[in-house]
Amino acid sequence: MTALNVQLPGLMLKNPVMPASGCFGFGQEYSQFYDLNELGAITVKAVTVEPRRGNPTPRVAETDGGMLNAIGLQNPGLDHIMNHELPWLEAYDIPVIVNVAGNTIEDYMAVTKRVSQAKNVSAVELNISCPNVKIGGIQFGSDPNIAAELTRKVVAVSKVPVYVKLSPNVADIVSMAKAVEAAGADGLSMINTLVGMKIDVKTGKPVIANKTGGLSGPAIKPVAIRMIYQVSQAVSIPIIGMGGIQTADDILEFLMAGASAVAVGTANFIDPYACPKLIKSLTQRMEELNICDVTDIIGRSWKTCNSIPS
Amino acid sequence: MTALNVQLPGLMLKNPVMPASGCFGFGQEYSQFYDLNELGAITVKAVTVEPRRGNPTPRVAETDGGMLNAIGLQNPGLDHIMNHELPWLEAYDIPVIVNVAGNTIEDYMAVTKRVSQAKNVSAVELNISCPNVKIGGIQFGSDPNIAAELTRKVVAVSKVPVYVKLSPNVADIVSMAKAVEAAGADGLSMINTLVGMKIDVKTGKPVIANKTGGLSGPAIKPVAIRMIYQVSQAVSIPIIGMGGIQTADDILEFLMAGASAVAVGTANFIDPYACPKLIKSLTQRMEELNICDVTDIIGRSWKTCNSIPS
Amino acid sequence: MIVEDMSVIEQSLRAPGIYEMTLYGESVNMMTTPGQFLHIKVEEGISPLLRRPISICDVNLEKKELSIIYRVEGKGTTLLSRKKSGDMVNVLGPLGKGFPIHDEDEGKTALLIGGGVGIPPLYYLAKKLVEAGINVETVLGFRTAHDIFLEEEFALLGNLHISTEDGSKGTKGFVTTILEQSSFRYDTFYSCGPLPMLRAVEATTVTPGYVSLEERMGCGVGACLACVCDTVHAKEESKDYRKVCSDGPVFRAGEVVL
Amino acid sequence: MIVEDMSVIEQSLRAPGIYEMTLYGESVNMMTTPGQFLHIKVEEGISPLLRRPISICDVNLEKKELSIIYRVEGKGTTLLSRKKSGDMVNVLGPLGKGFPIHDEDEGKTALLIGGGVGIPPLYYLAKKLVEAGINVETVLGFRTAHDIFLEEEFALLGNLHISTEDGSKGTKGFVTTILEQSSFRYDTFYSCGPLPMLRAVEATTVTPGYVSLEERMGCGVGACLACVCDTVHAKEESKDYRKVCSDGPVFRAGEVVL
Ligand SMILES: Cc1cc2nc3c(=O)[nH]c(=O)nc-3n(C[C@H](O)[C@H](O)[C@H](O)COP(=O)(O)OP(=O)(O)OC[C@H]3O[C@@H](n4cnc5c(N)ncnc54)[C@H](O)[C@@H]3O)c2cc1C
Ligand SMILES: Cc1cc2nc3c(=O)[nH]c(=O)nc-3n(C[C@H](O)[C@H](O)[C@H](O)COP(=O)(O)OP(=O)(O)OC[C@H]3O[C@@H](n4cnc5c(N)ncnc54)[C@H](O)[C@@H]3O)c2cc1C
Ligand SMILES: Cc1cc2nc3c(=O)[nH]c(=O)nc-3n(C[C@H](O)[C@H](O)[C@H](O)COP(=O)(O)O)c2cc1C
Ligand SMILES: Cc1cc2nc3c(=O)[nH]c(=O)nc-3n(C[C@H](O)[C@H](O)[C@H](O)COP(=O)(O)O)c2cc1C
Ligand code: FES
Ligand code: FES
Repeated sequence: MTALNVQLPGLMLKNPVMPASGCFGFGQEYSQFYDLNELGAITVKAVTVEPRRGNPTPRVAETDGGMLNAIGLQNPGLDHIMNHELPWLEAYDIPVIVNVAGNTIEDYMAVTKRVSQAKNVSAVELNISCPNVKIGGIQFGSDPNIAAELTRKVVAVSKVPVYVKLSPNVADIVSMAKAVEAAGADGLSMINTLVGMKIDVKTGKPVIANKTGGLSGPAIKPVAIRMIYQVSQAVSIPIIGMGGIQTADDILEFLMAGASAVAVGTANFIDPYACPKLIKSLTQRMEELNICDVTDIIGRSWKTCNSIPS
Repeated sequence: MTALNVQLPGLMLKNPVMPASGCFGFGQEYSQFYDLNELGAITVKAVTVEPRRGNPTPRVAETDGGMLNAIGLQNPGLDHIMNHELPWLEAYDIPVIVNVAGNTIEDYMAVTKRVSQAKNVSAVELNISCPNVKIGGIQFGSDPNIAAELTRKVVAVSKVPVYVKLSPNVADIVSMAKAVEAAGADGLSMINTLVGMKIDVKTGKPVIANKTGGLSGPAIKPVAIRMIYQVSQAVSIPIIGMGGIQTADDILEFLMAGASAVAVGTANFIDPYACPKLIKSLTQRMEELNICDVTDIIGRSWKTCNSIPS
Repeated sequence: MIVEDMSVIEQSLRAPGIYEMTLYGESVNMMTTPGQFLHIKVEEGISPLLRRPISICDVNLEKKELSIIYRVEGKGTTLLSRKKSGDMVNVLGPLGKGFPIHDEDEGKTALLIGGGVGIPPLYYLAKKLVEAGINVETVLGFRTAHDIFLEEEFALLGNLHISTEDGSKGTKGFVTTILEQSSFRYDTFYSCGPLPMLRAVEATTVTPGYVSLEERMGCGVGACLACVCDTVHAKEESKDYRKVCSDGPVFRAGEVVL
Repeated sequence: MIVEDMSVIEQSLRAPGIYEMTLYGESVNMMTTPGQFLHIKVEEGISPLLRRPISICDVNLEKKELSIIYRVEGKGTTLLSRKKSGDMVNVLGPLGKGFPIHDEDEGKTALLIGGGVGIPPLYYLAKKLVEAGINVETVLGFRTAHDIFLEEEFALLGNLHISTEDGSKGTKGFVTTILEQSSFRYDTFYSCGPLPMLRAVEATTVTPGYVSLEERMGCGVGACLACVCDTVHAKEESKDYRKVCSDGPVFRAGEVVL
């Protein structure tokens, strides 16, 4: 028997695979394709206090091995999400992680305070790394002191464990991670998108209306793996890993790098069945590689004692 | 007539295409395929004072849309390069840019002082961004003050213009660029590789012996374009752009982002004729798009006045 | 909507750069509403990474075949155009809300206005309208006479008016030139084409109608919010938007900002 | 060495997971030295991005054909194995320095020692040695009897000894088991196979010989320094290294650190 279950703060995951924030809406769309109960958990789109219109279109562009997006945290706002999206998810028996965003620390606190009281929210994920909004987001994600302050204040008002989602657009990801760990974060999510741009050579202008966008997809996987490898050795809180996951081998790579669970973003767009297919092929691949339990391989790339489980 | 020539400090380029440092040795290998005089310039492999053995193998790994390398600045050392590699290049009538690396500021100064006196060296490029060596390299590339100090001291001893090669592994590329500009840099090269990692799921270990490596190739192009777009608006020194160039359209994208010339790295490995082919197809593509002069489109993506040349 | 590997039955060039491809598969059963689209993964693997949205042009439910007509634009459509009979393409579909056909309109007249690669979805619509006993009057715009496709097919279904920008066939000008010159009688209009055309059509028409939009897409199913457009009532910081992929691509004229 | 789109003449399965492919092209003219390799771009575009090094197994100069034998390992070789007659693959080659054949050795004996997919380059070598009037004694190692390929071909050129790890054919064990058991008389040895095998071979053999190495490659032409190995005399901070792609893949036994 292959054991896929992983236990993280606030999250009893029957398997380590969940959709990544912003790539799965609030679940409704993909529930047309399969039973969301198959998922390890669900991370919903970023929630802000007020409704957000997001950025003008075009909001996405394709690049080699990746895509840029600048959605701009469009969401119907805290009230609507409390009254409609979260209750809709109550029909499912999976942990819900709410991705929280804002312009100020108070915004993050306000959203966290309320969503963490919703009966089916198991954890919040602080999006301190959105590259696509002018205020908030990225600043919180590149200064360890500000990130720590934000974390501390949010943790104080949260009823559920707090995961902090780190930005890869920094020189020193380890100090960011340590800062938020010291400030009380229960876990980390990494990585968010790399800031990128694409120019249309016919017009000479950026393809995305917001000009820059966040790069996701297979192209960024090596950066994600490297950062998780570094951070997992430096902190003792668990990491939800993401960035370019397309195959079961990718998941194993994230776990071996040091992640305790993974999130799947862009791959959902390519195949709406991406998550359940990955869960299935993960079991199969683990059997092939003689891995009995996902928890056996977390951090295997750097752990000195790597007895192959039998 | 399509004008491809570009004039940069120390560099009279008959076309804006040159091989990137480390991807073209010192020219000998590719001279078996074509006449190096076709190139706009040549950037040679990093030179250090002493010979360097570099890192253990495996030194390269493939990723989706990119590759990782951790060569580790292997090179035969300053003396050998002064006595053999540079004289060999005298047979060619193209500007030579020497990529300079070291562990200390003094190392950079020593190499620059000597190579800048070689009669065929037109410029030096300070590699303050090599992710694959333990000392030097990356630290110089992530602290604006140290980078500025290094630049200032090297400029003082250099007989030729000094280009500083920036690392993309920073939160704020613009302040790095401004710092080295203020310190006297004549130009910038960007970007070097992103730090990445790949794990072999069969062994659970990093594929590259050095564990982490530098990510190059098409995967990183959106990051390069974004950084050049940002930096070119903030500085007034020219930029040699690089990162994932594979096609003439890619070159146009770099120029429109704000680069004044481009360097081609990984693409040489895929096709040894990459540079001459790119130069040829650049002319063709410019004709199709009614661009008469490469200098007309530098920074077109952000320049407000973009009269299409006719 | 499902995901299916559909097999290419045939592919042919309809006009310079314009291809028609016939696909076979079980999901055709679900394709009864005109104006819906497919989200096509042109190649396995990462290049290109994303799916490409292409409208359904015609459906043969009995043969489980559908056809699409598309213009070669970039990487995805170039690779698509190289597919040969027997090859497979991975299709997610049918997606979106198509053109509504009102059965009570029997005997009335619909005006179809299409431009360029906005024309294909109007063909299945025209067939469905005729089936429902609705008269079809069609106005199609092309760049030149060379670019014309689906002419005979539309002509069989009702009056057909063609404009070309250079006047090499039909009326010289745009579809709106025809709309302005002629005084069509119609009860509903249906339009698909480039945005400037749709804007001009909304400005020229008076009766109720429907427009079909294009927008860059990620997921194609309403989850990523890449493809939104504002409703005409949207205010700053409001949530009053529509997703082209799942609320559209067809909207009531006047519902969304063009 | 040149870059050429070579056409696939045929492809066949030689053993489970082991394919033989015959390619046609002008560059075959240059392939007169055994032990050189090709650097193959399996697909256009970015996936996979890099070329794959594969040894030349046999050459027919008259027909301008060469053959390679390779094992399906990952993405590149999987895609290669799907090529059909008439398809093109882009080849950079011939690369590297091959096995030297000493004309003065006429009448002497060469011992060829190969393991797994290290065997293919030895076949063209064997043919060339026989042409030069040198006797060939061959020792080949496989995992099991199922994995054996090129057996008949080698048998035609001289004495052939086979080892399998499970003993399902020939000697049970490794090539070195055969080397230890038998007392071959030979003047030069040539070896290609996995590193542990080459190490064992170097330890077992006494006469001068040549070994062919594998290393991860970037450029394949000596420019990127991905594929270096140390010479046995290399000291810390020294520049005494060899590039497998351009100085090798064949080295004198004892020249480089295995
Ligand atoms: C609902 C819908 C229906 C469509 N129906 C048709 C049709 O029937 N026939 C037809 O020829 N074209 C149609 N299009 C346009 C078609 O999707 C694009 O031409 C195609 O995606 C271009 O892909 P490419 O790889 O060739 O071009 P590239 O420029 O290489 O594509 C790069 C990226 O931009 C996107 N993109 C480029 N142009 C468009 C566009 N006009 N709309 C949306 N995304 C775009 C691509 O999907 C891809 O993600 C439709 C678009 C939409 C949204
Ligand atoms: C000089 C030389 C000659 C070779 N000749 C043969 C031959 O005749 N027959 C044969 O079956 N194999 C041969 N190999 C090994 C062959 O190159 C690899 O099996 C192949 O590159 C694997 O590619 P992949 O995409 O299938 O595997 P992947 O694991 O997906 O490849 C990923 C990357 O690792 C590299 N890589 C993986 N394994 C090796 C390896 N063993 N050596 C070098 N690079 C590797 C690939 O080139 C690629 O860049 C040779 C290698 C070298 C260096
Ligand atoms: C369209 C899109 C929207 C996203 N929205 C959010 C978001 O609202 N909050 C967030 O924390 N991350 C967001 N992300 C980032 C993803 O959650 C994920 O970190 C990133 O895409 C890397 O994973 P991937 O390569 O699997 O897509 C978004 C990504 C995409 C592509
Ligand atoms: C194998 C390899 C070796 C490199 N060595 C150097 C080097 O010595 N000095 C340097 O400044 N950059 C070095 N680089 C970085 C390239 O010059 C270039 O900045 C980077 O690869 C991005 O361009 P590309 O995507 O076109 O390869 C190296 C890159 C590769 C792939
Ligand atoms: S394409 Fe994702 S919401 Fe429409
Ligand atoms: S592969 Fe580049 S030097 Fe050998």
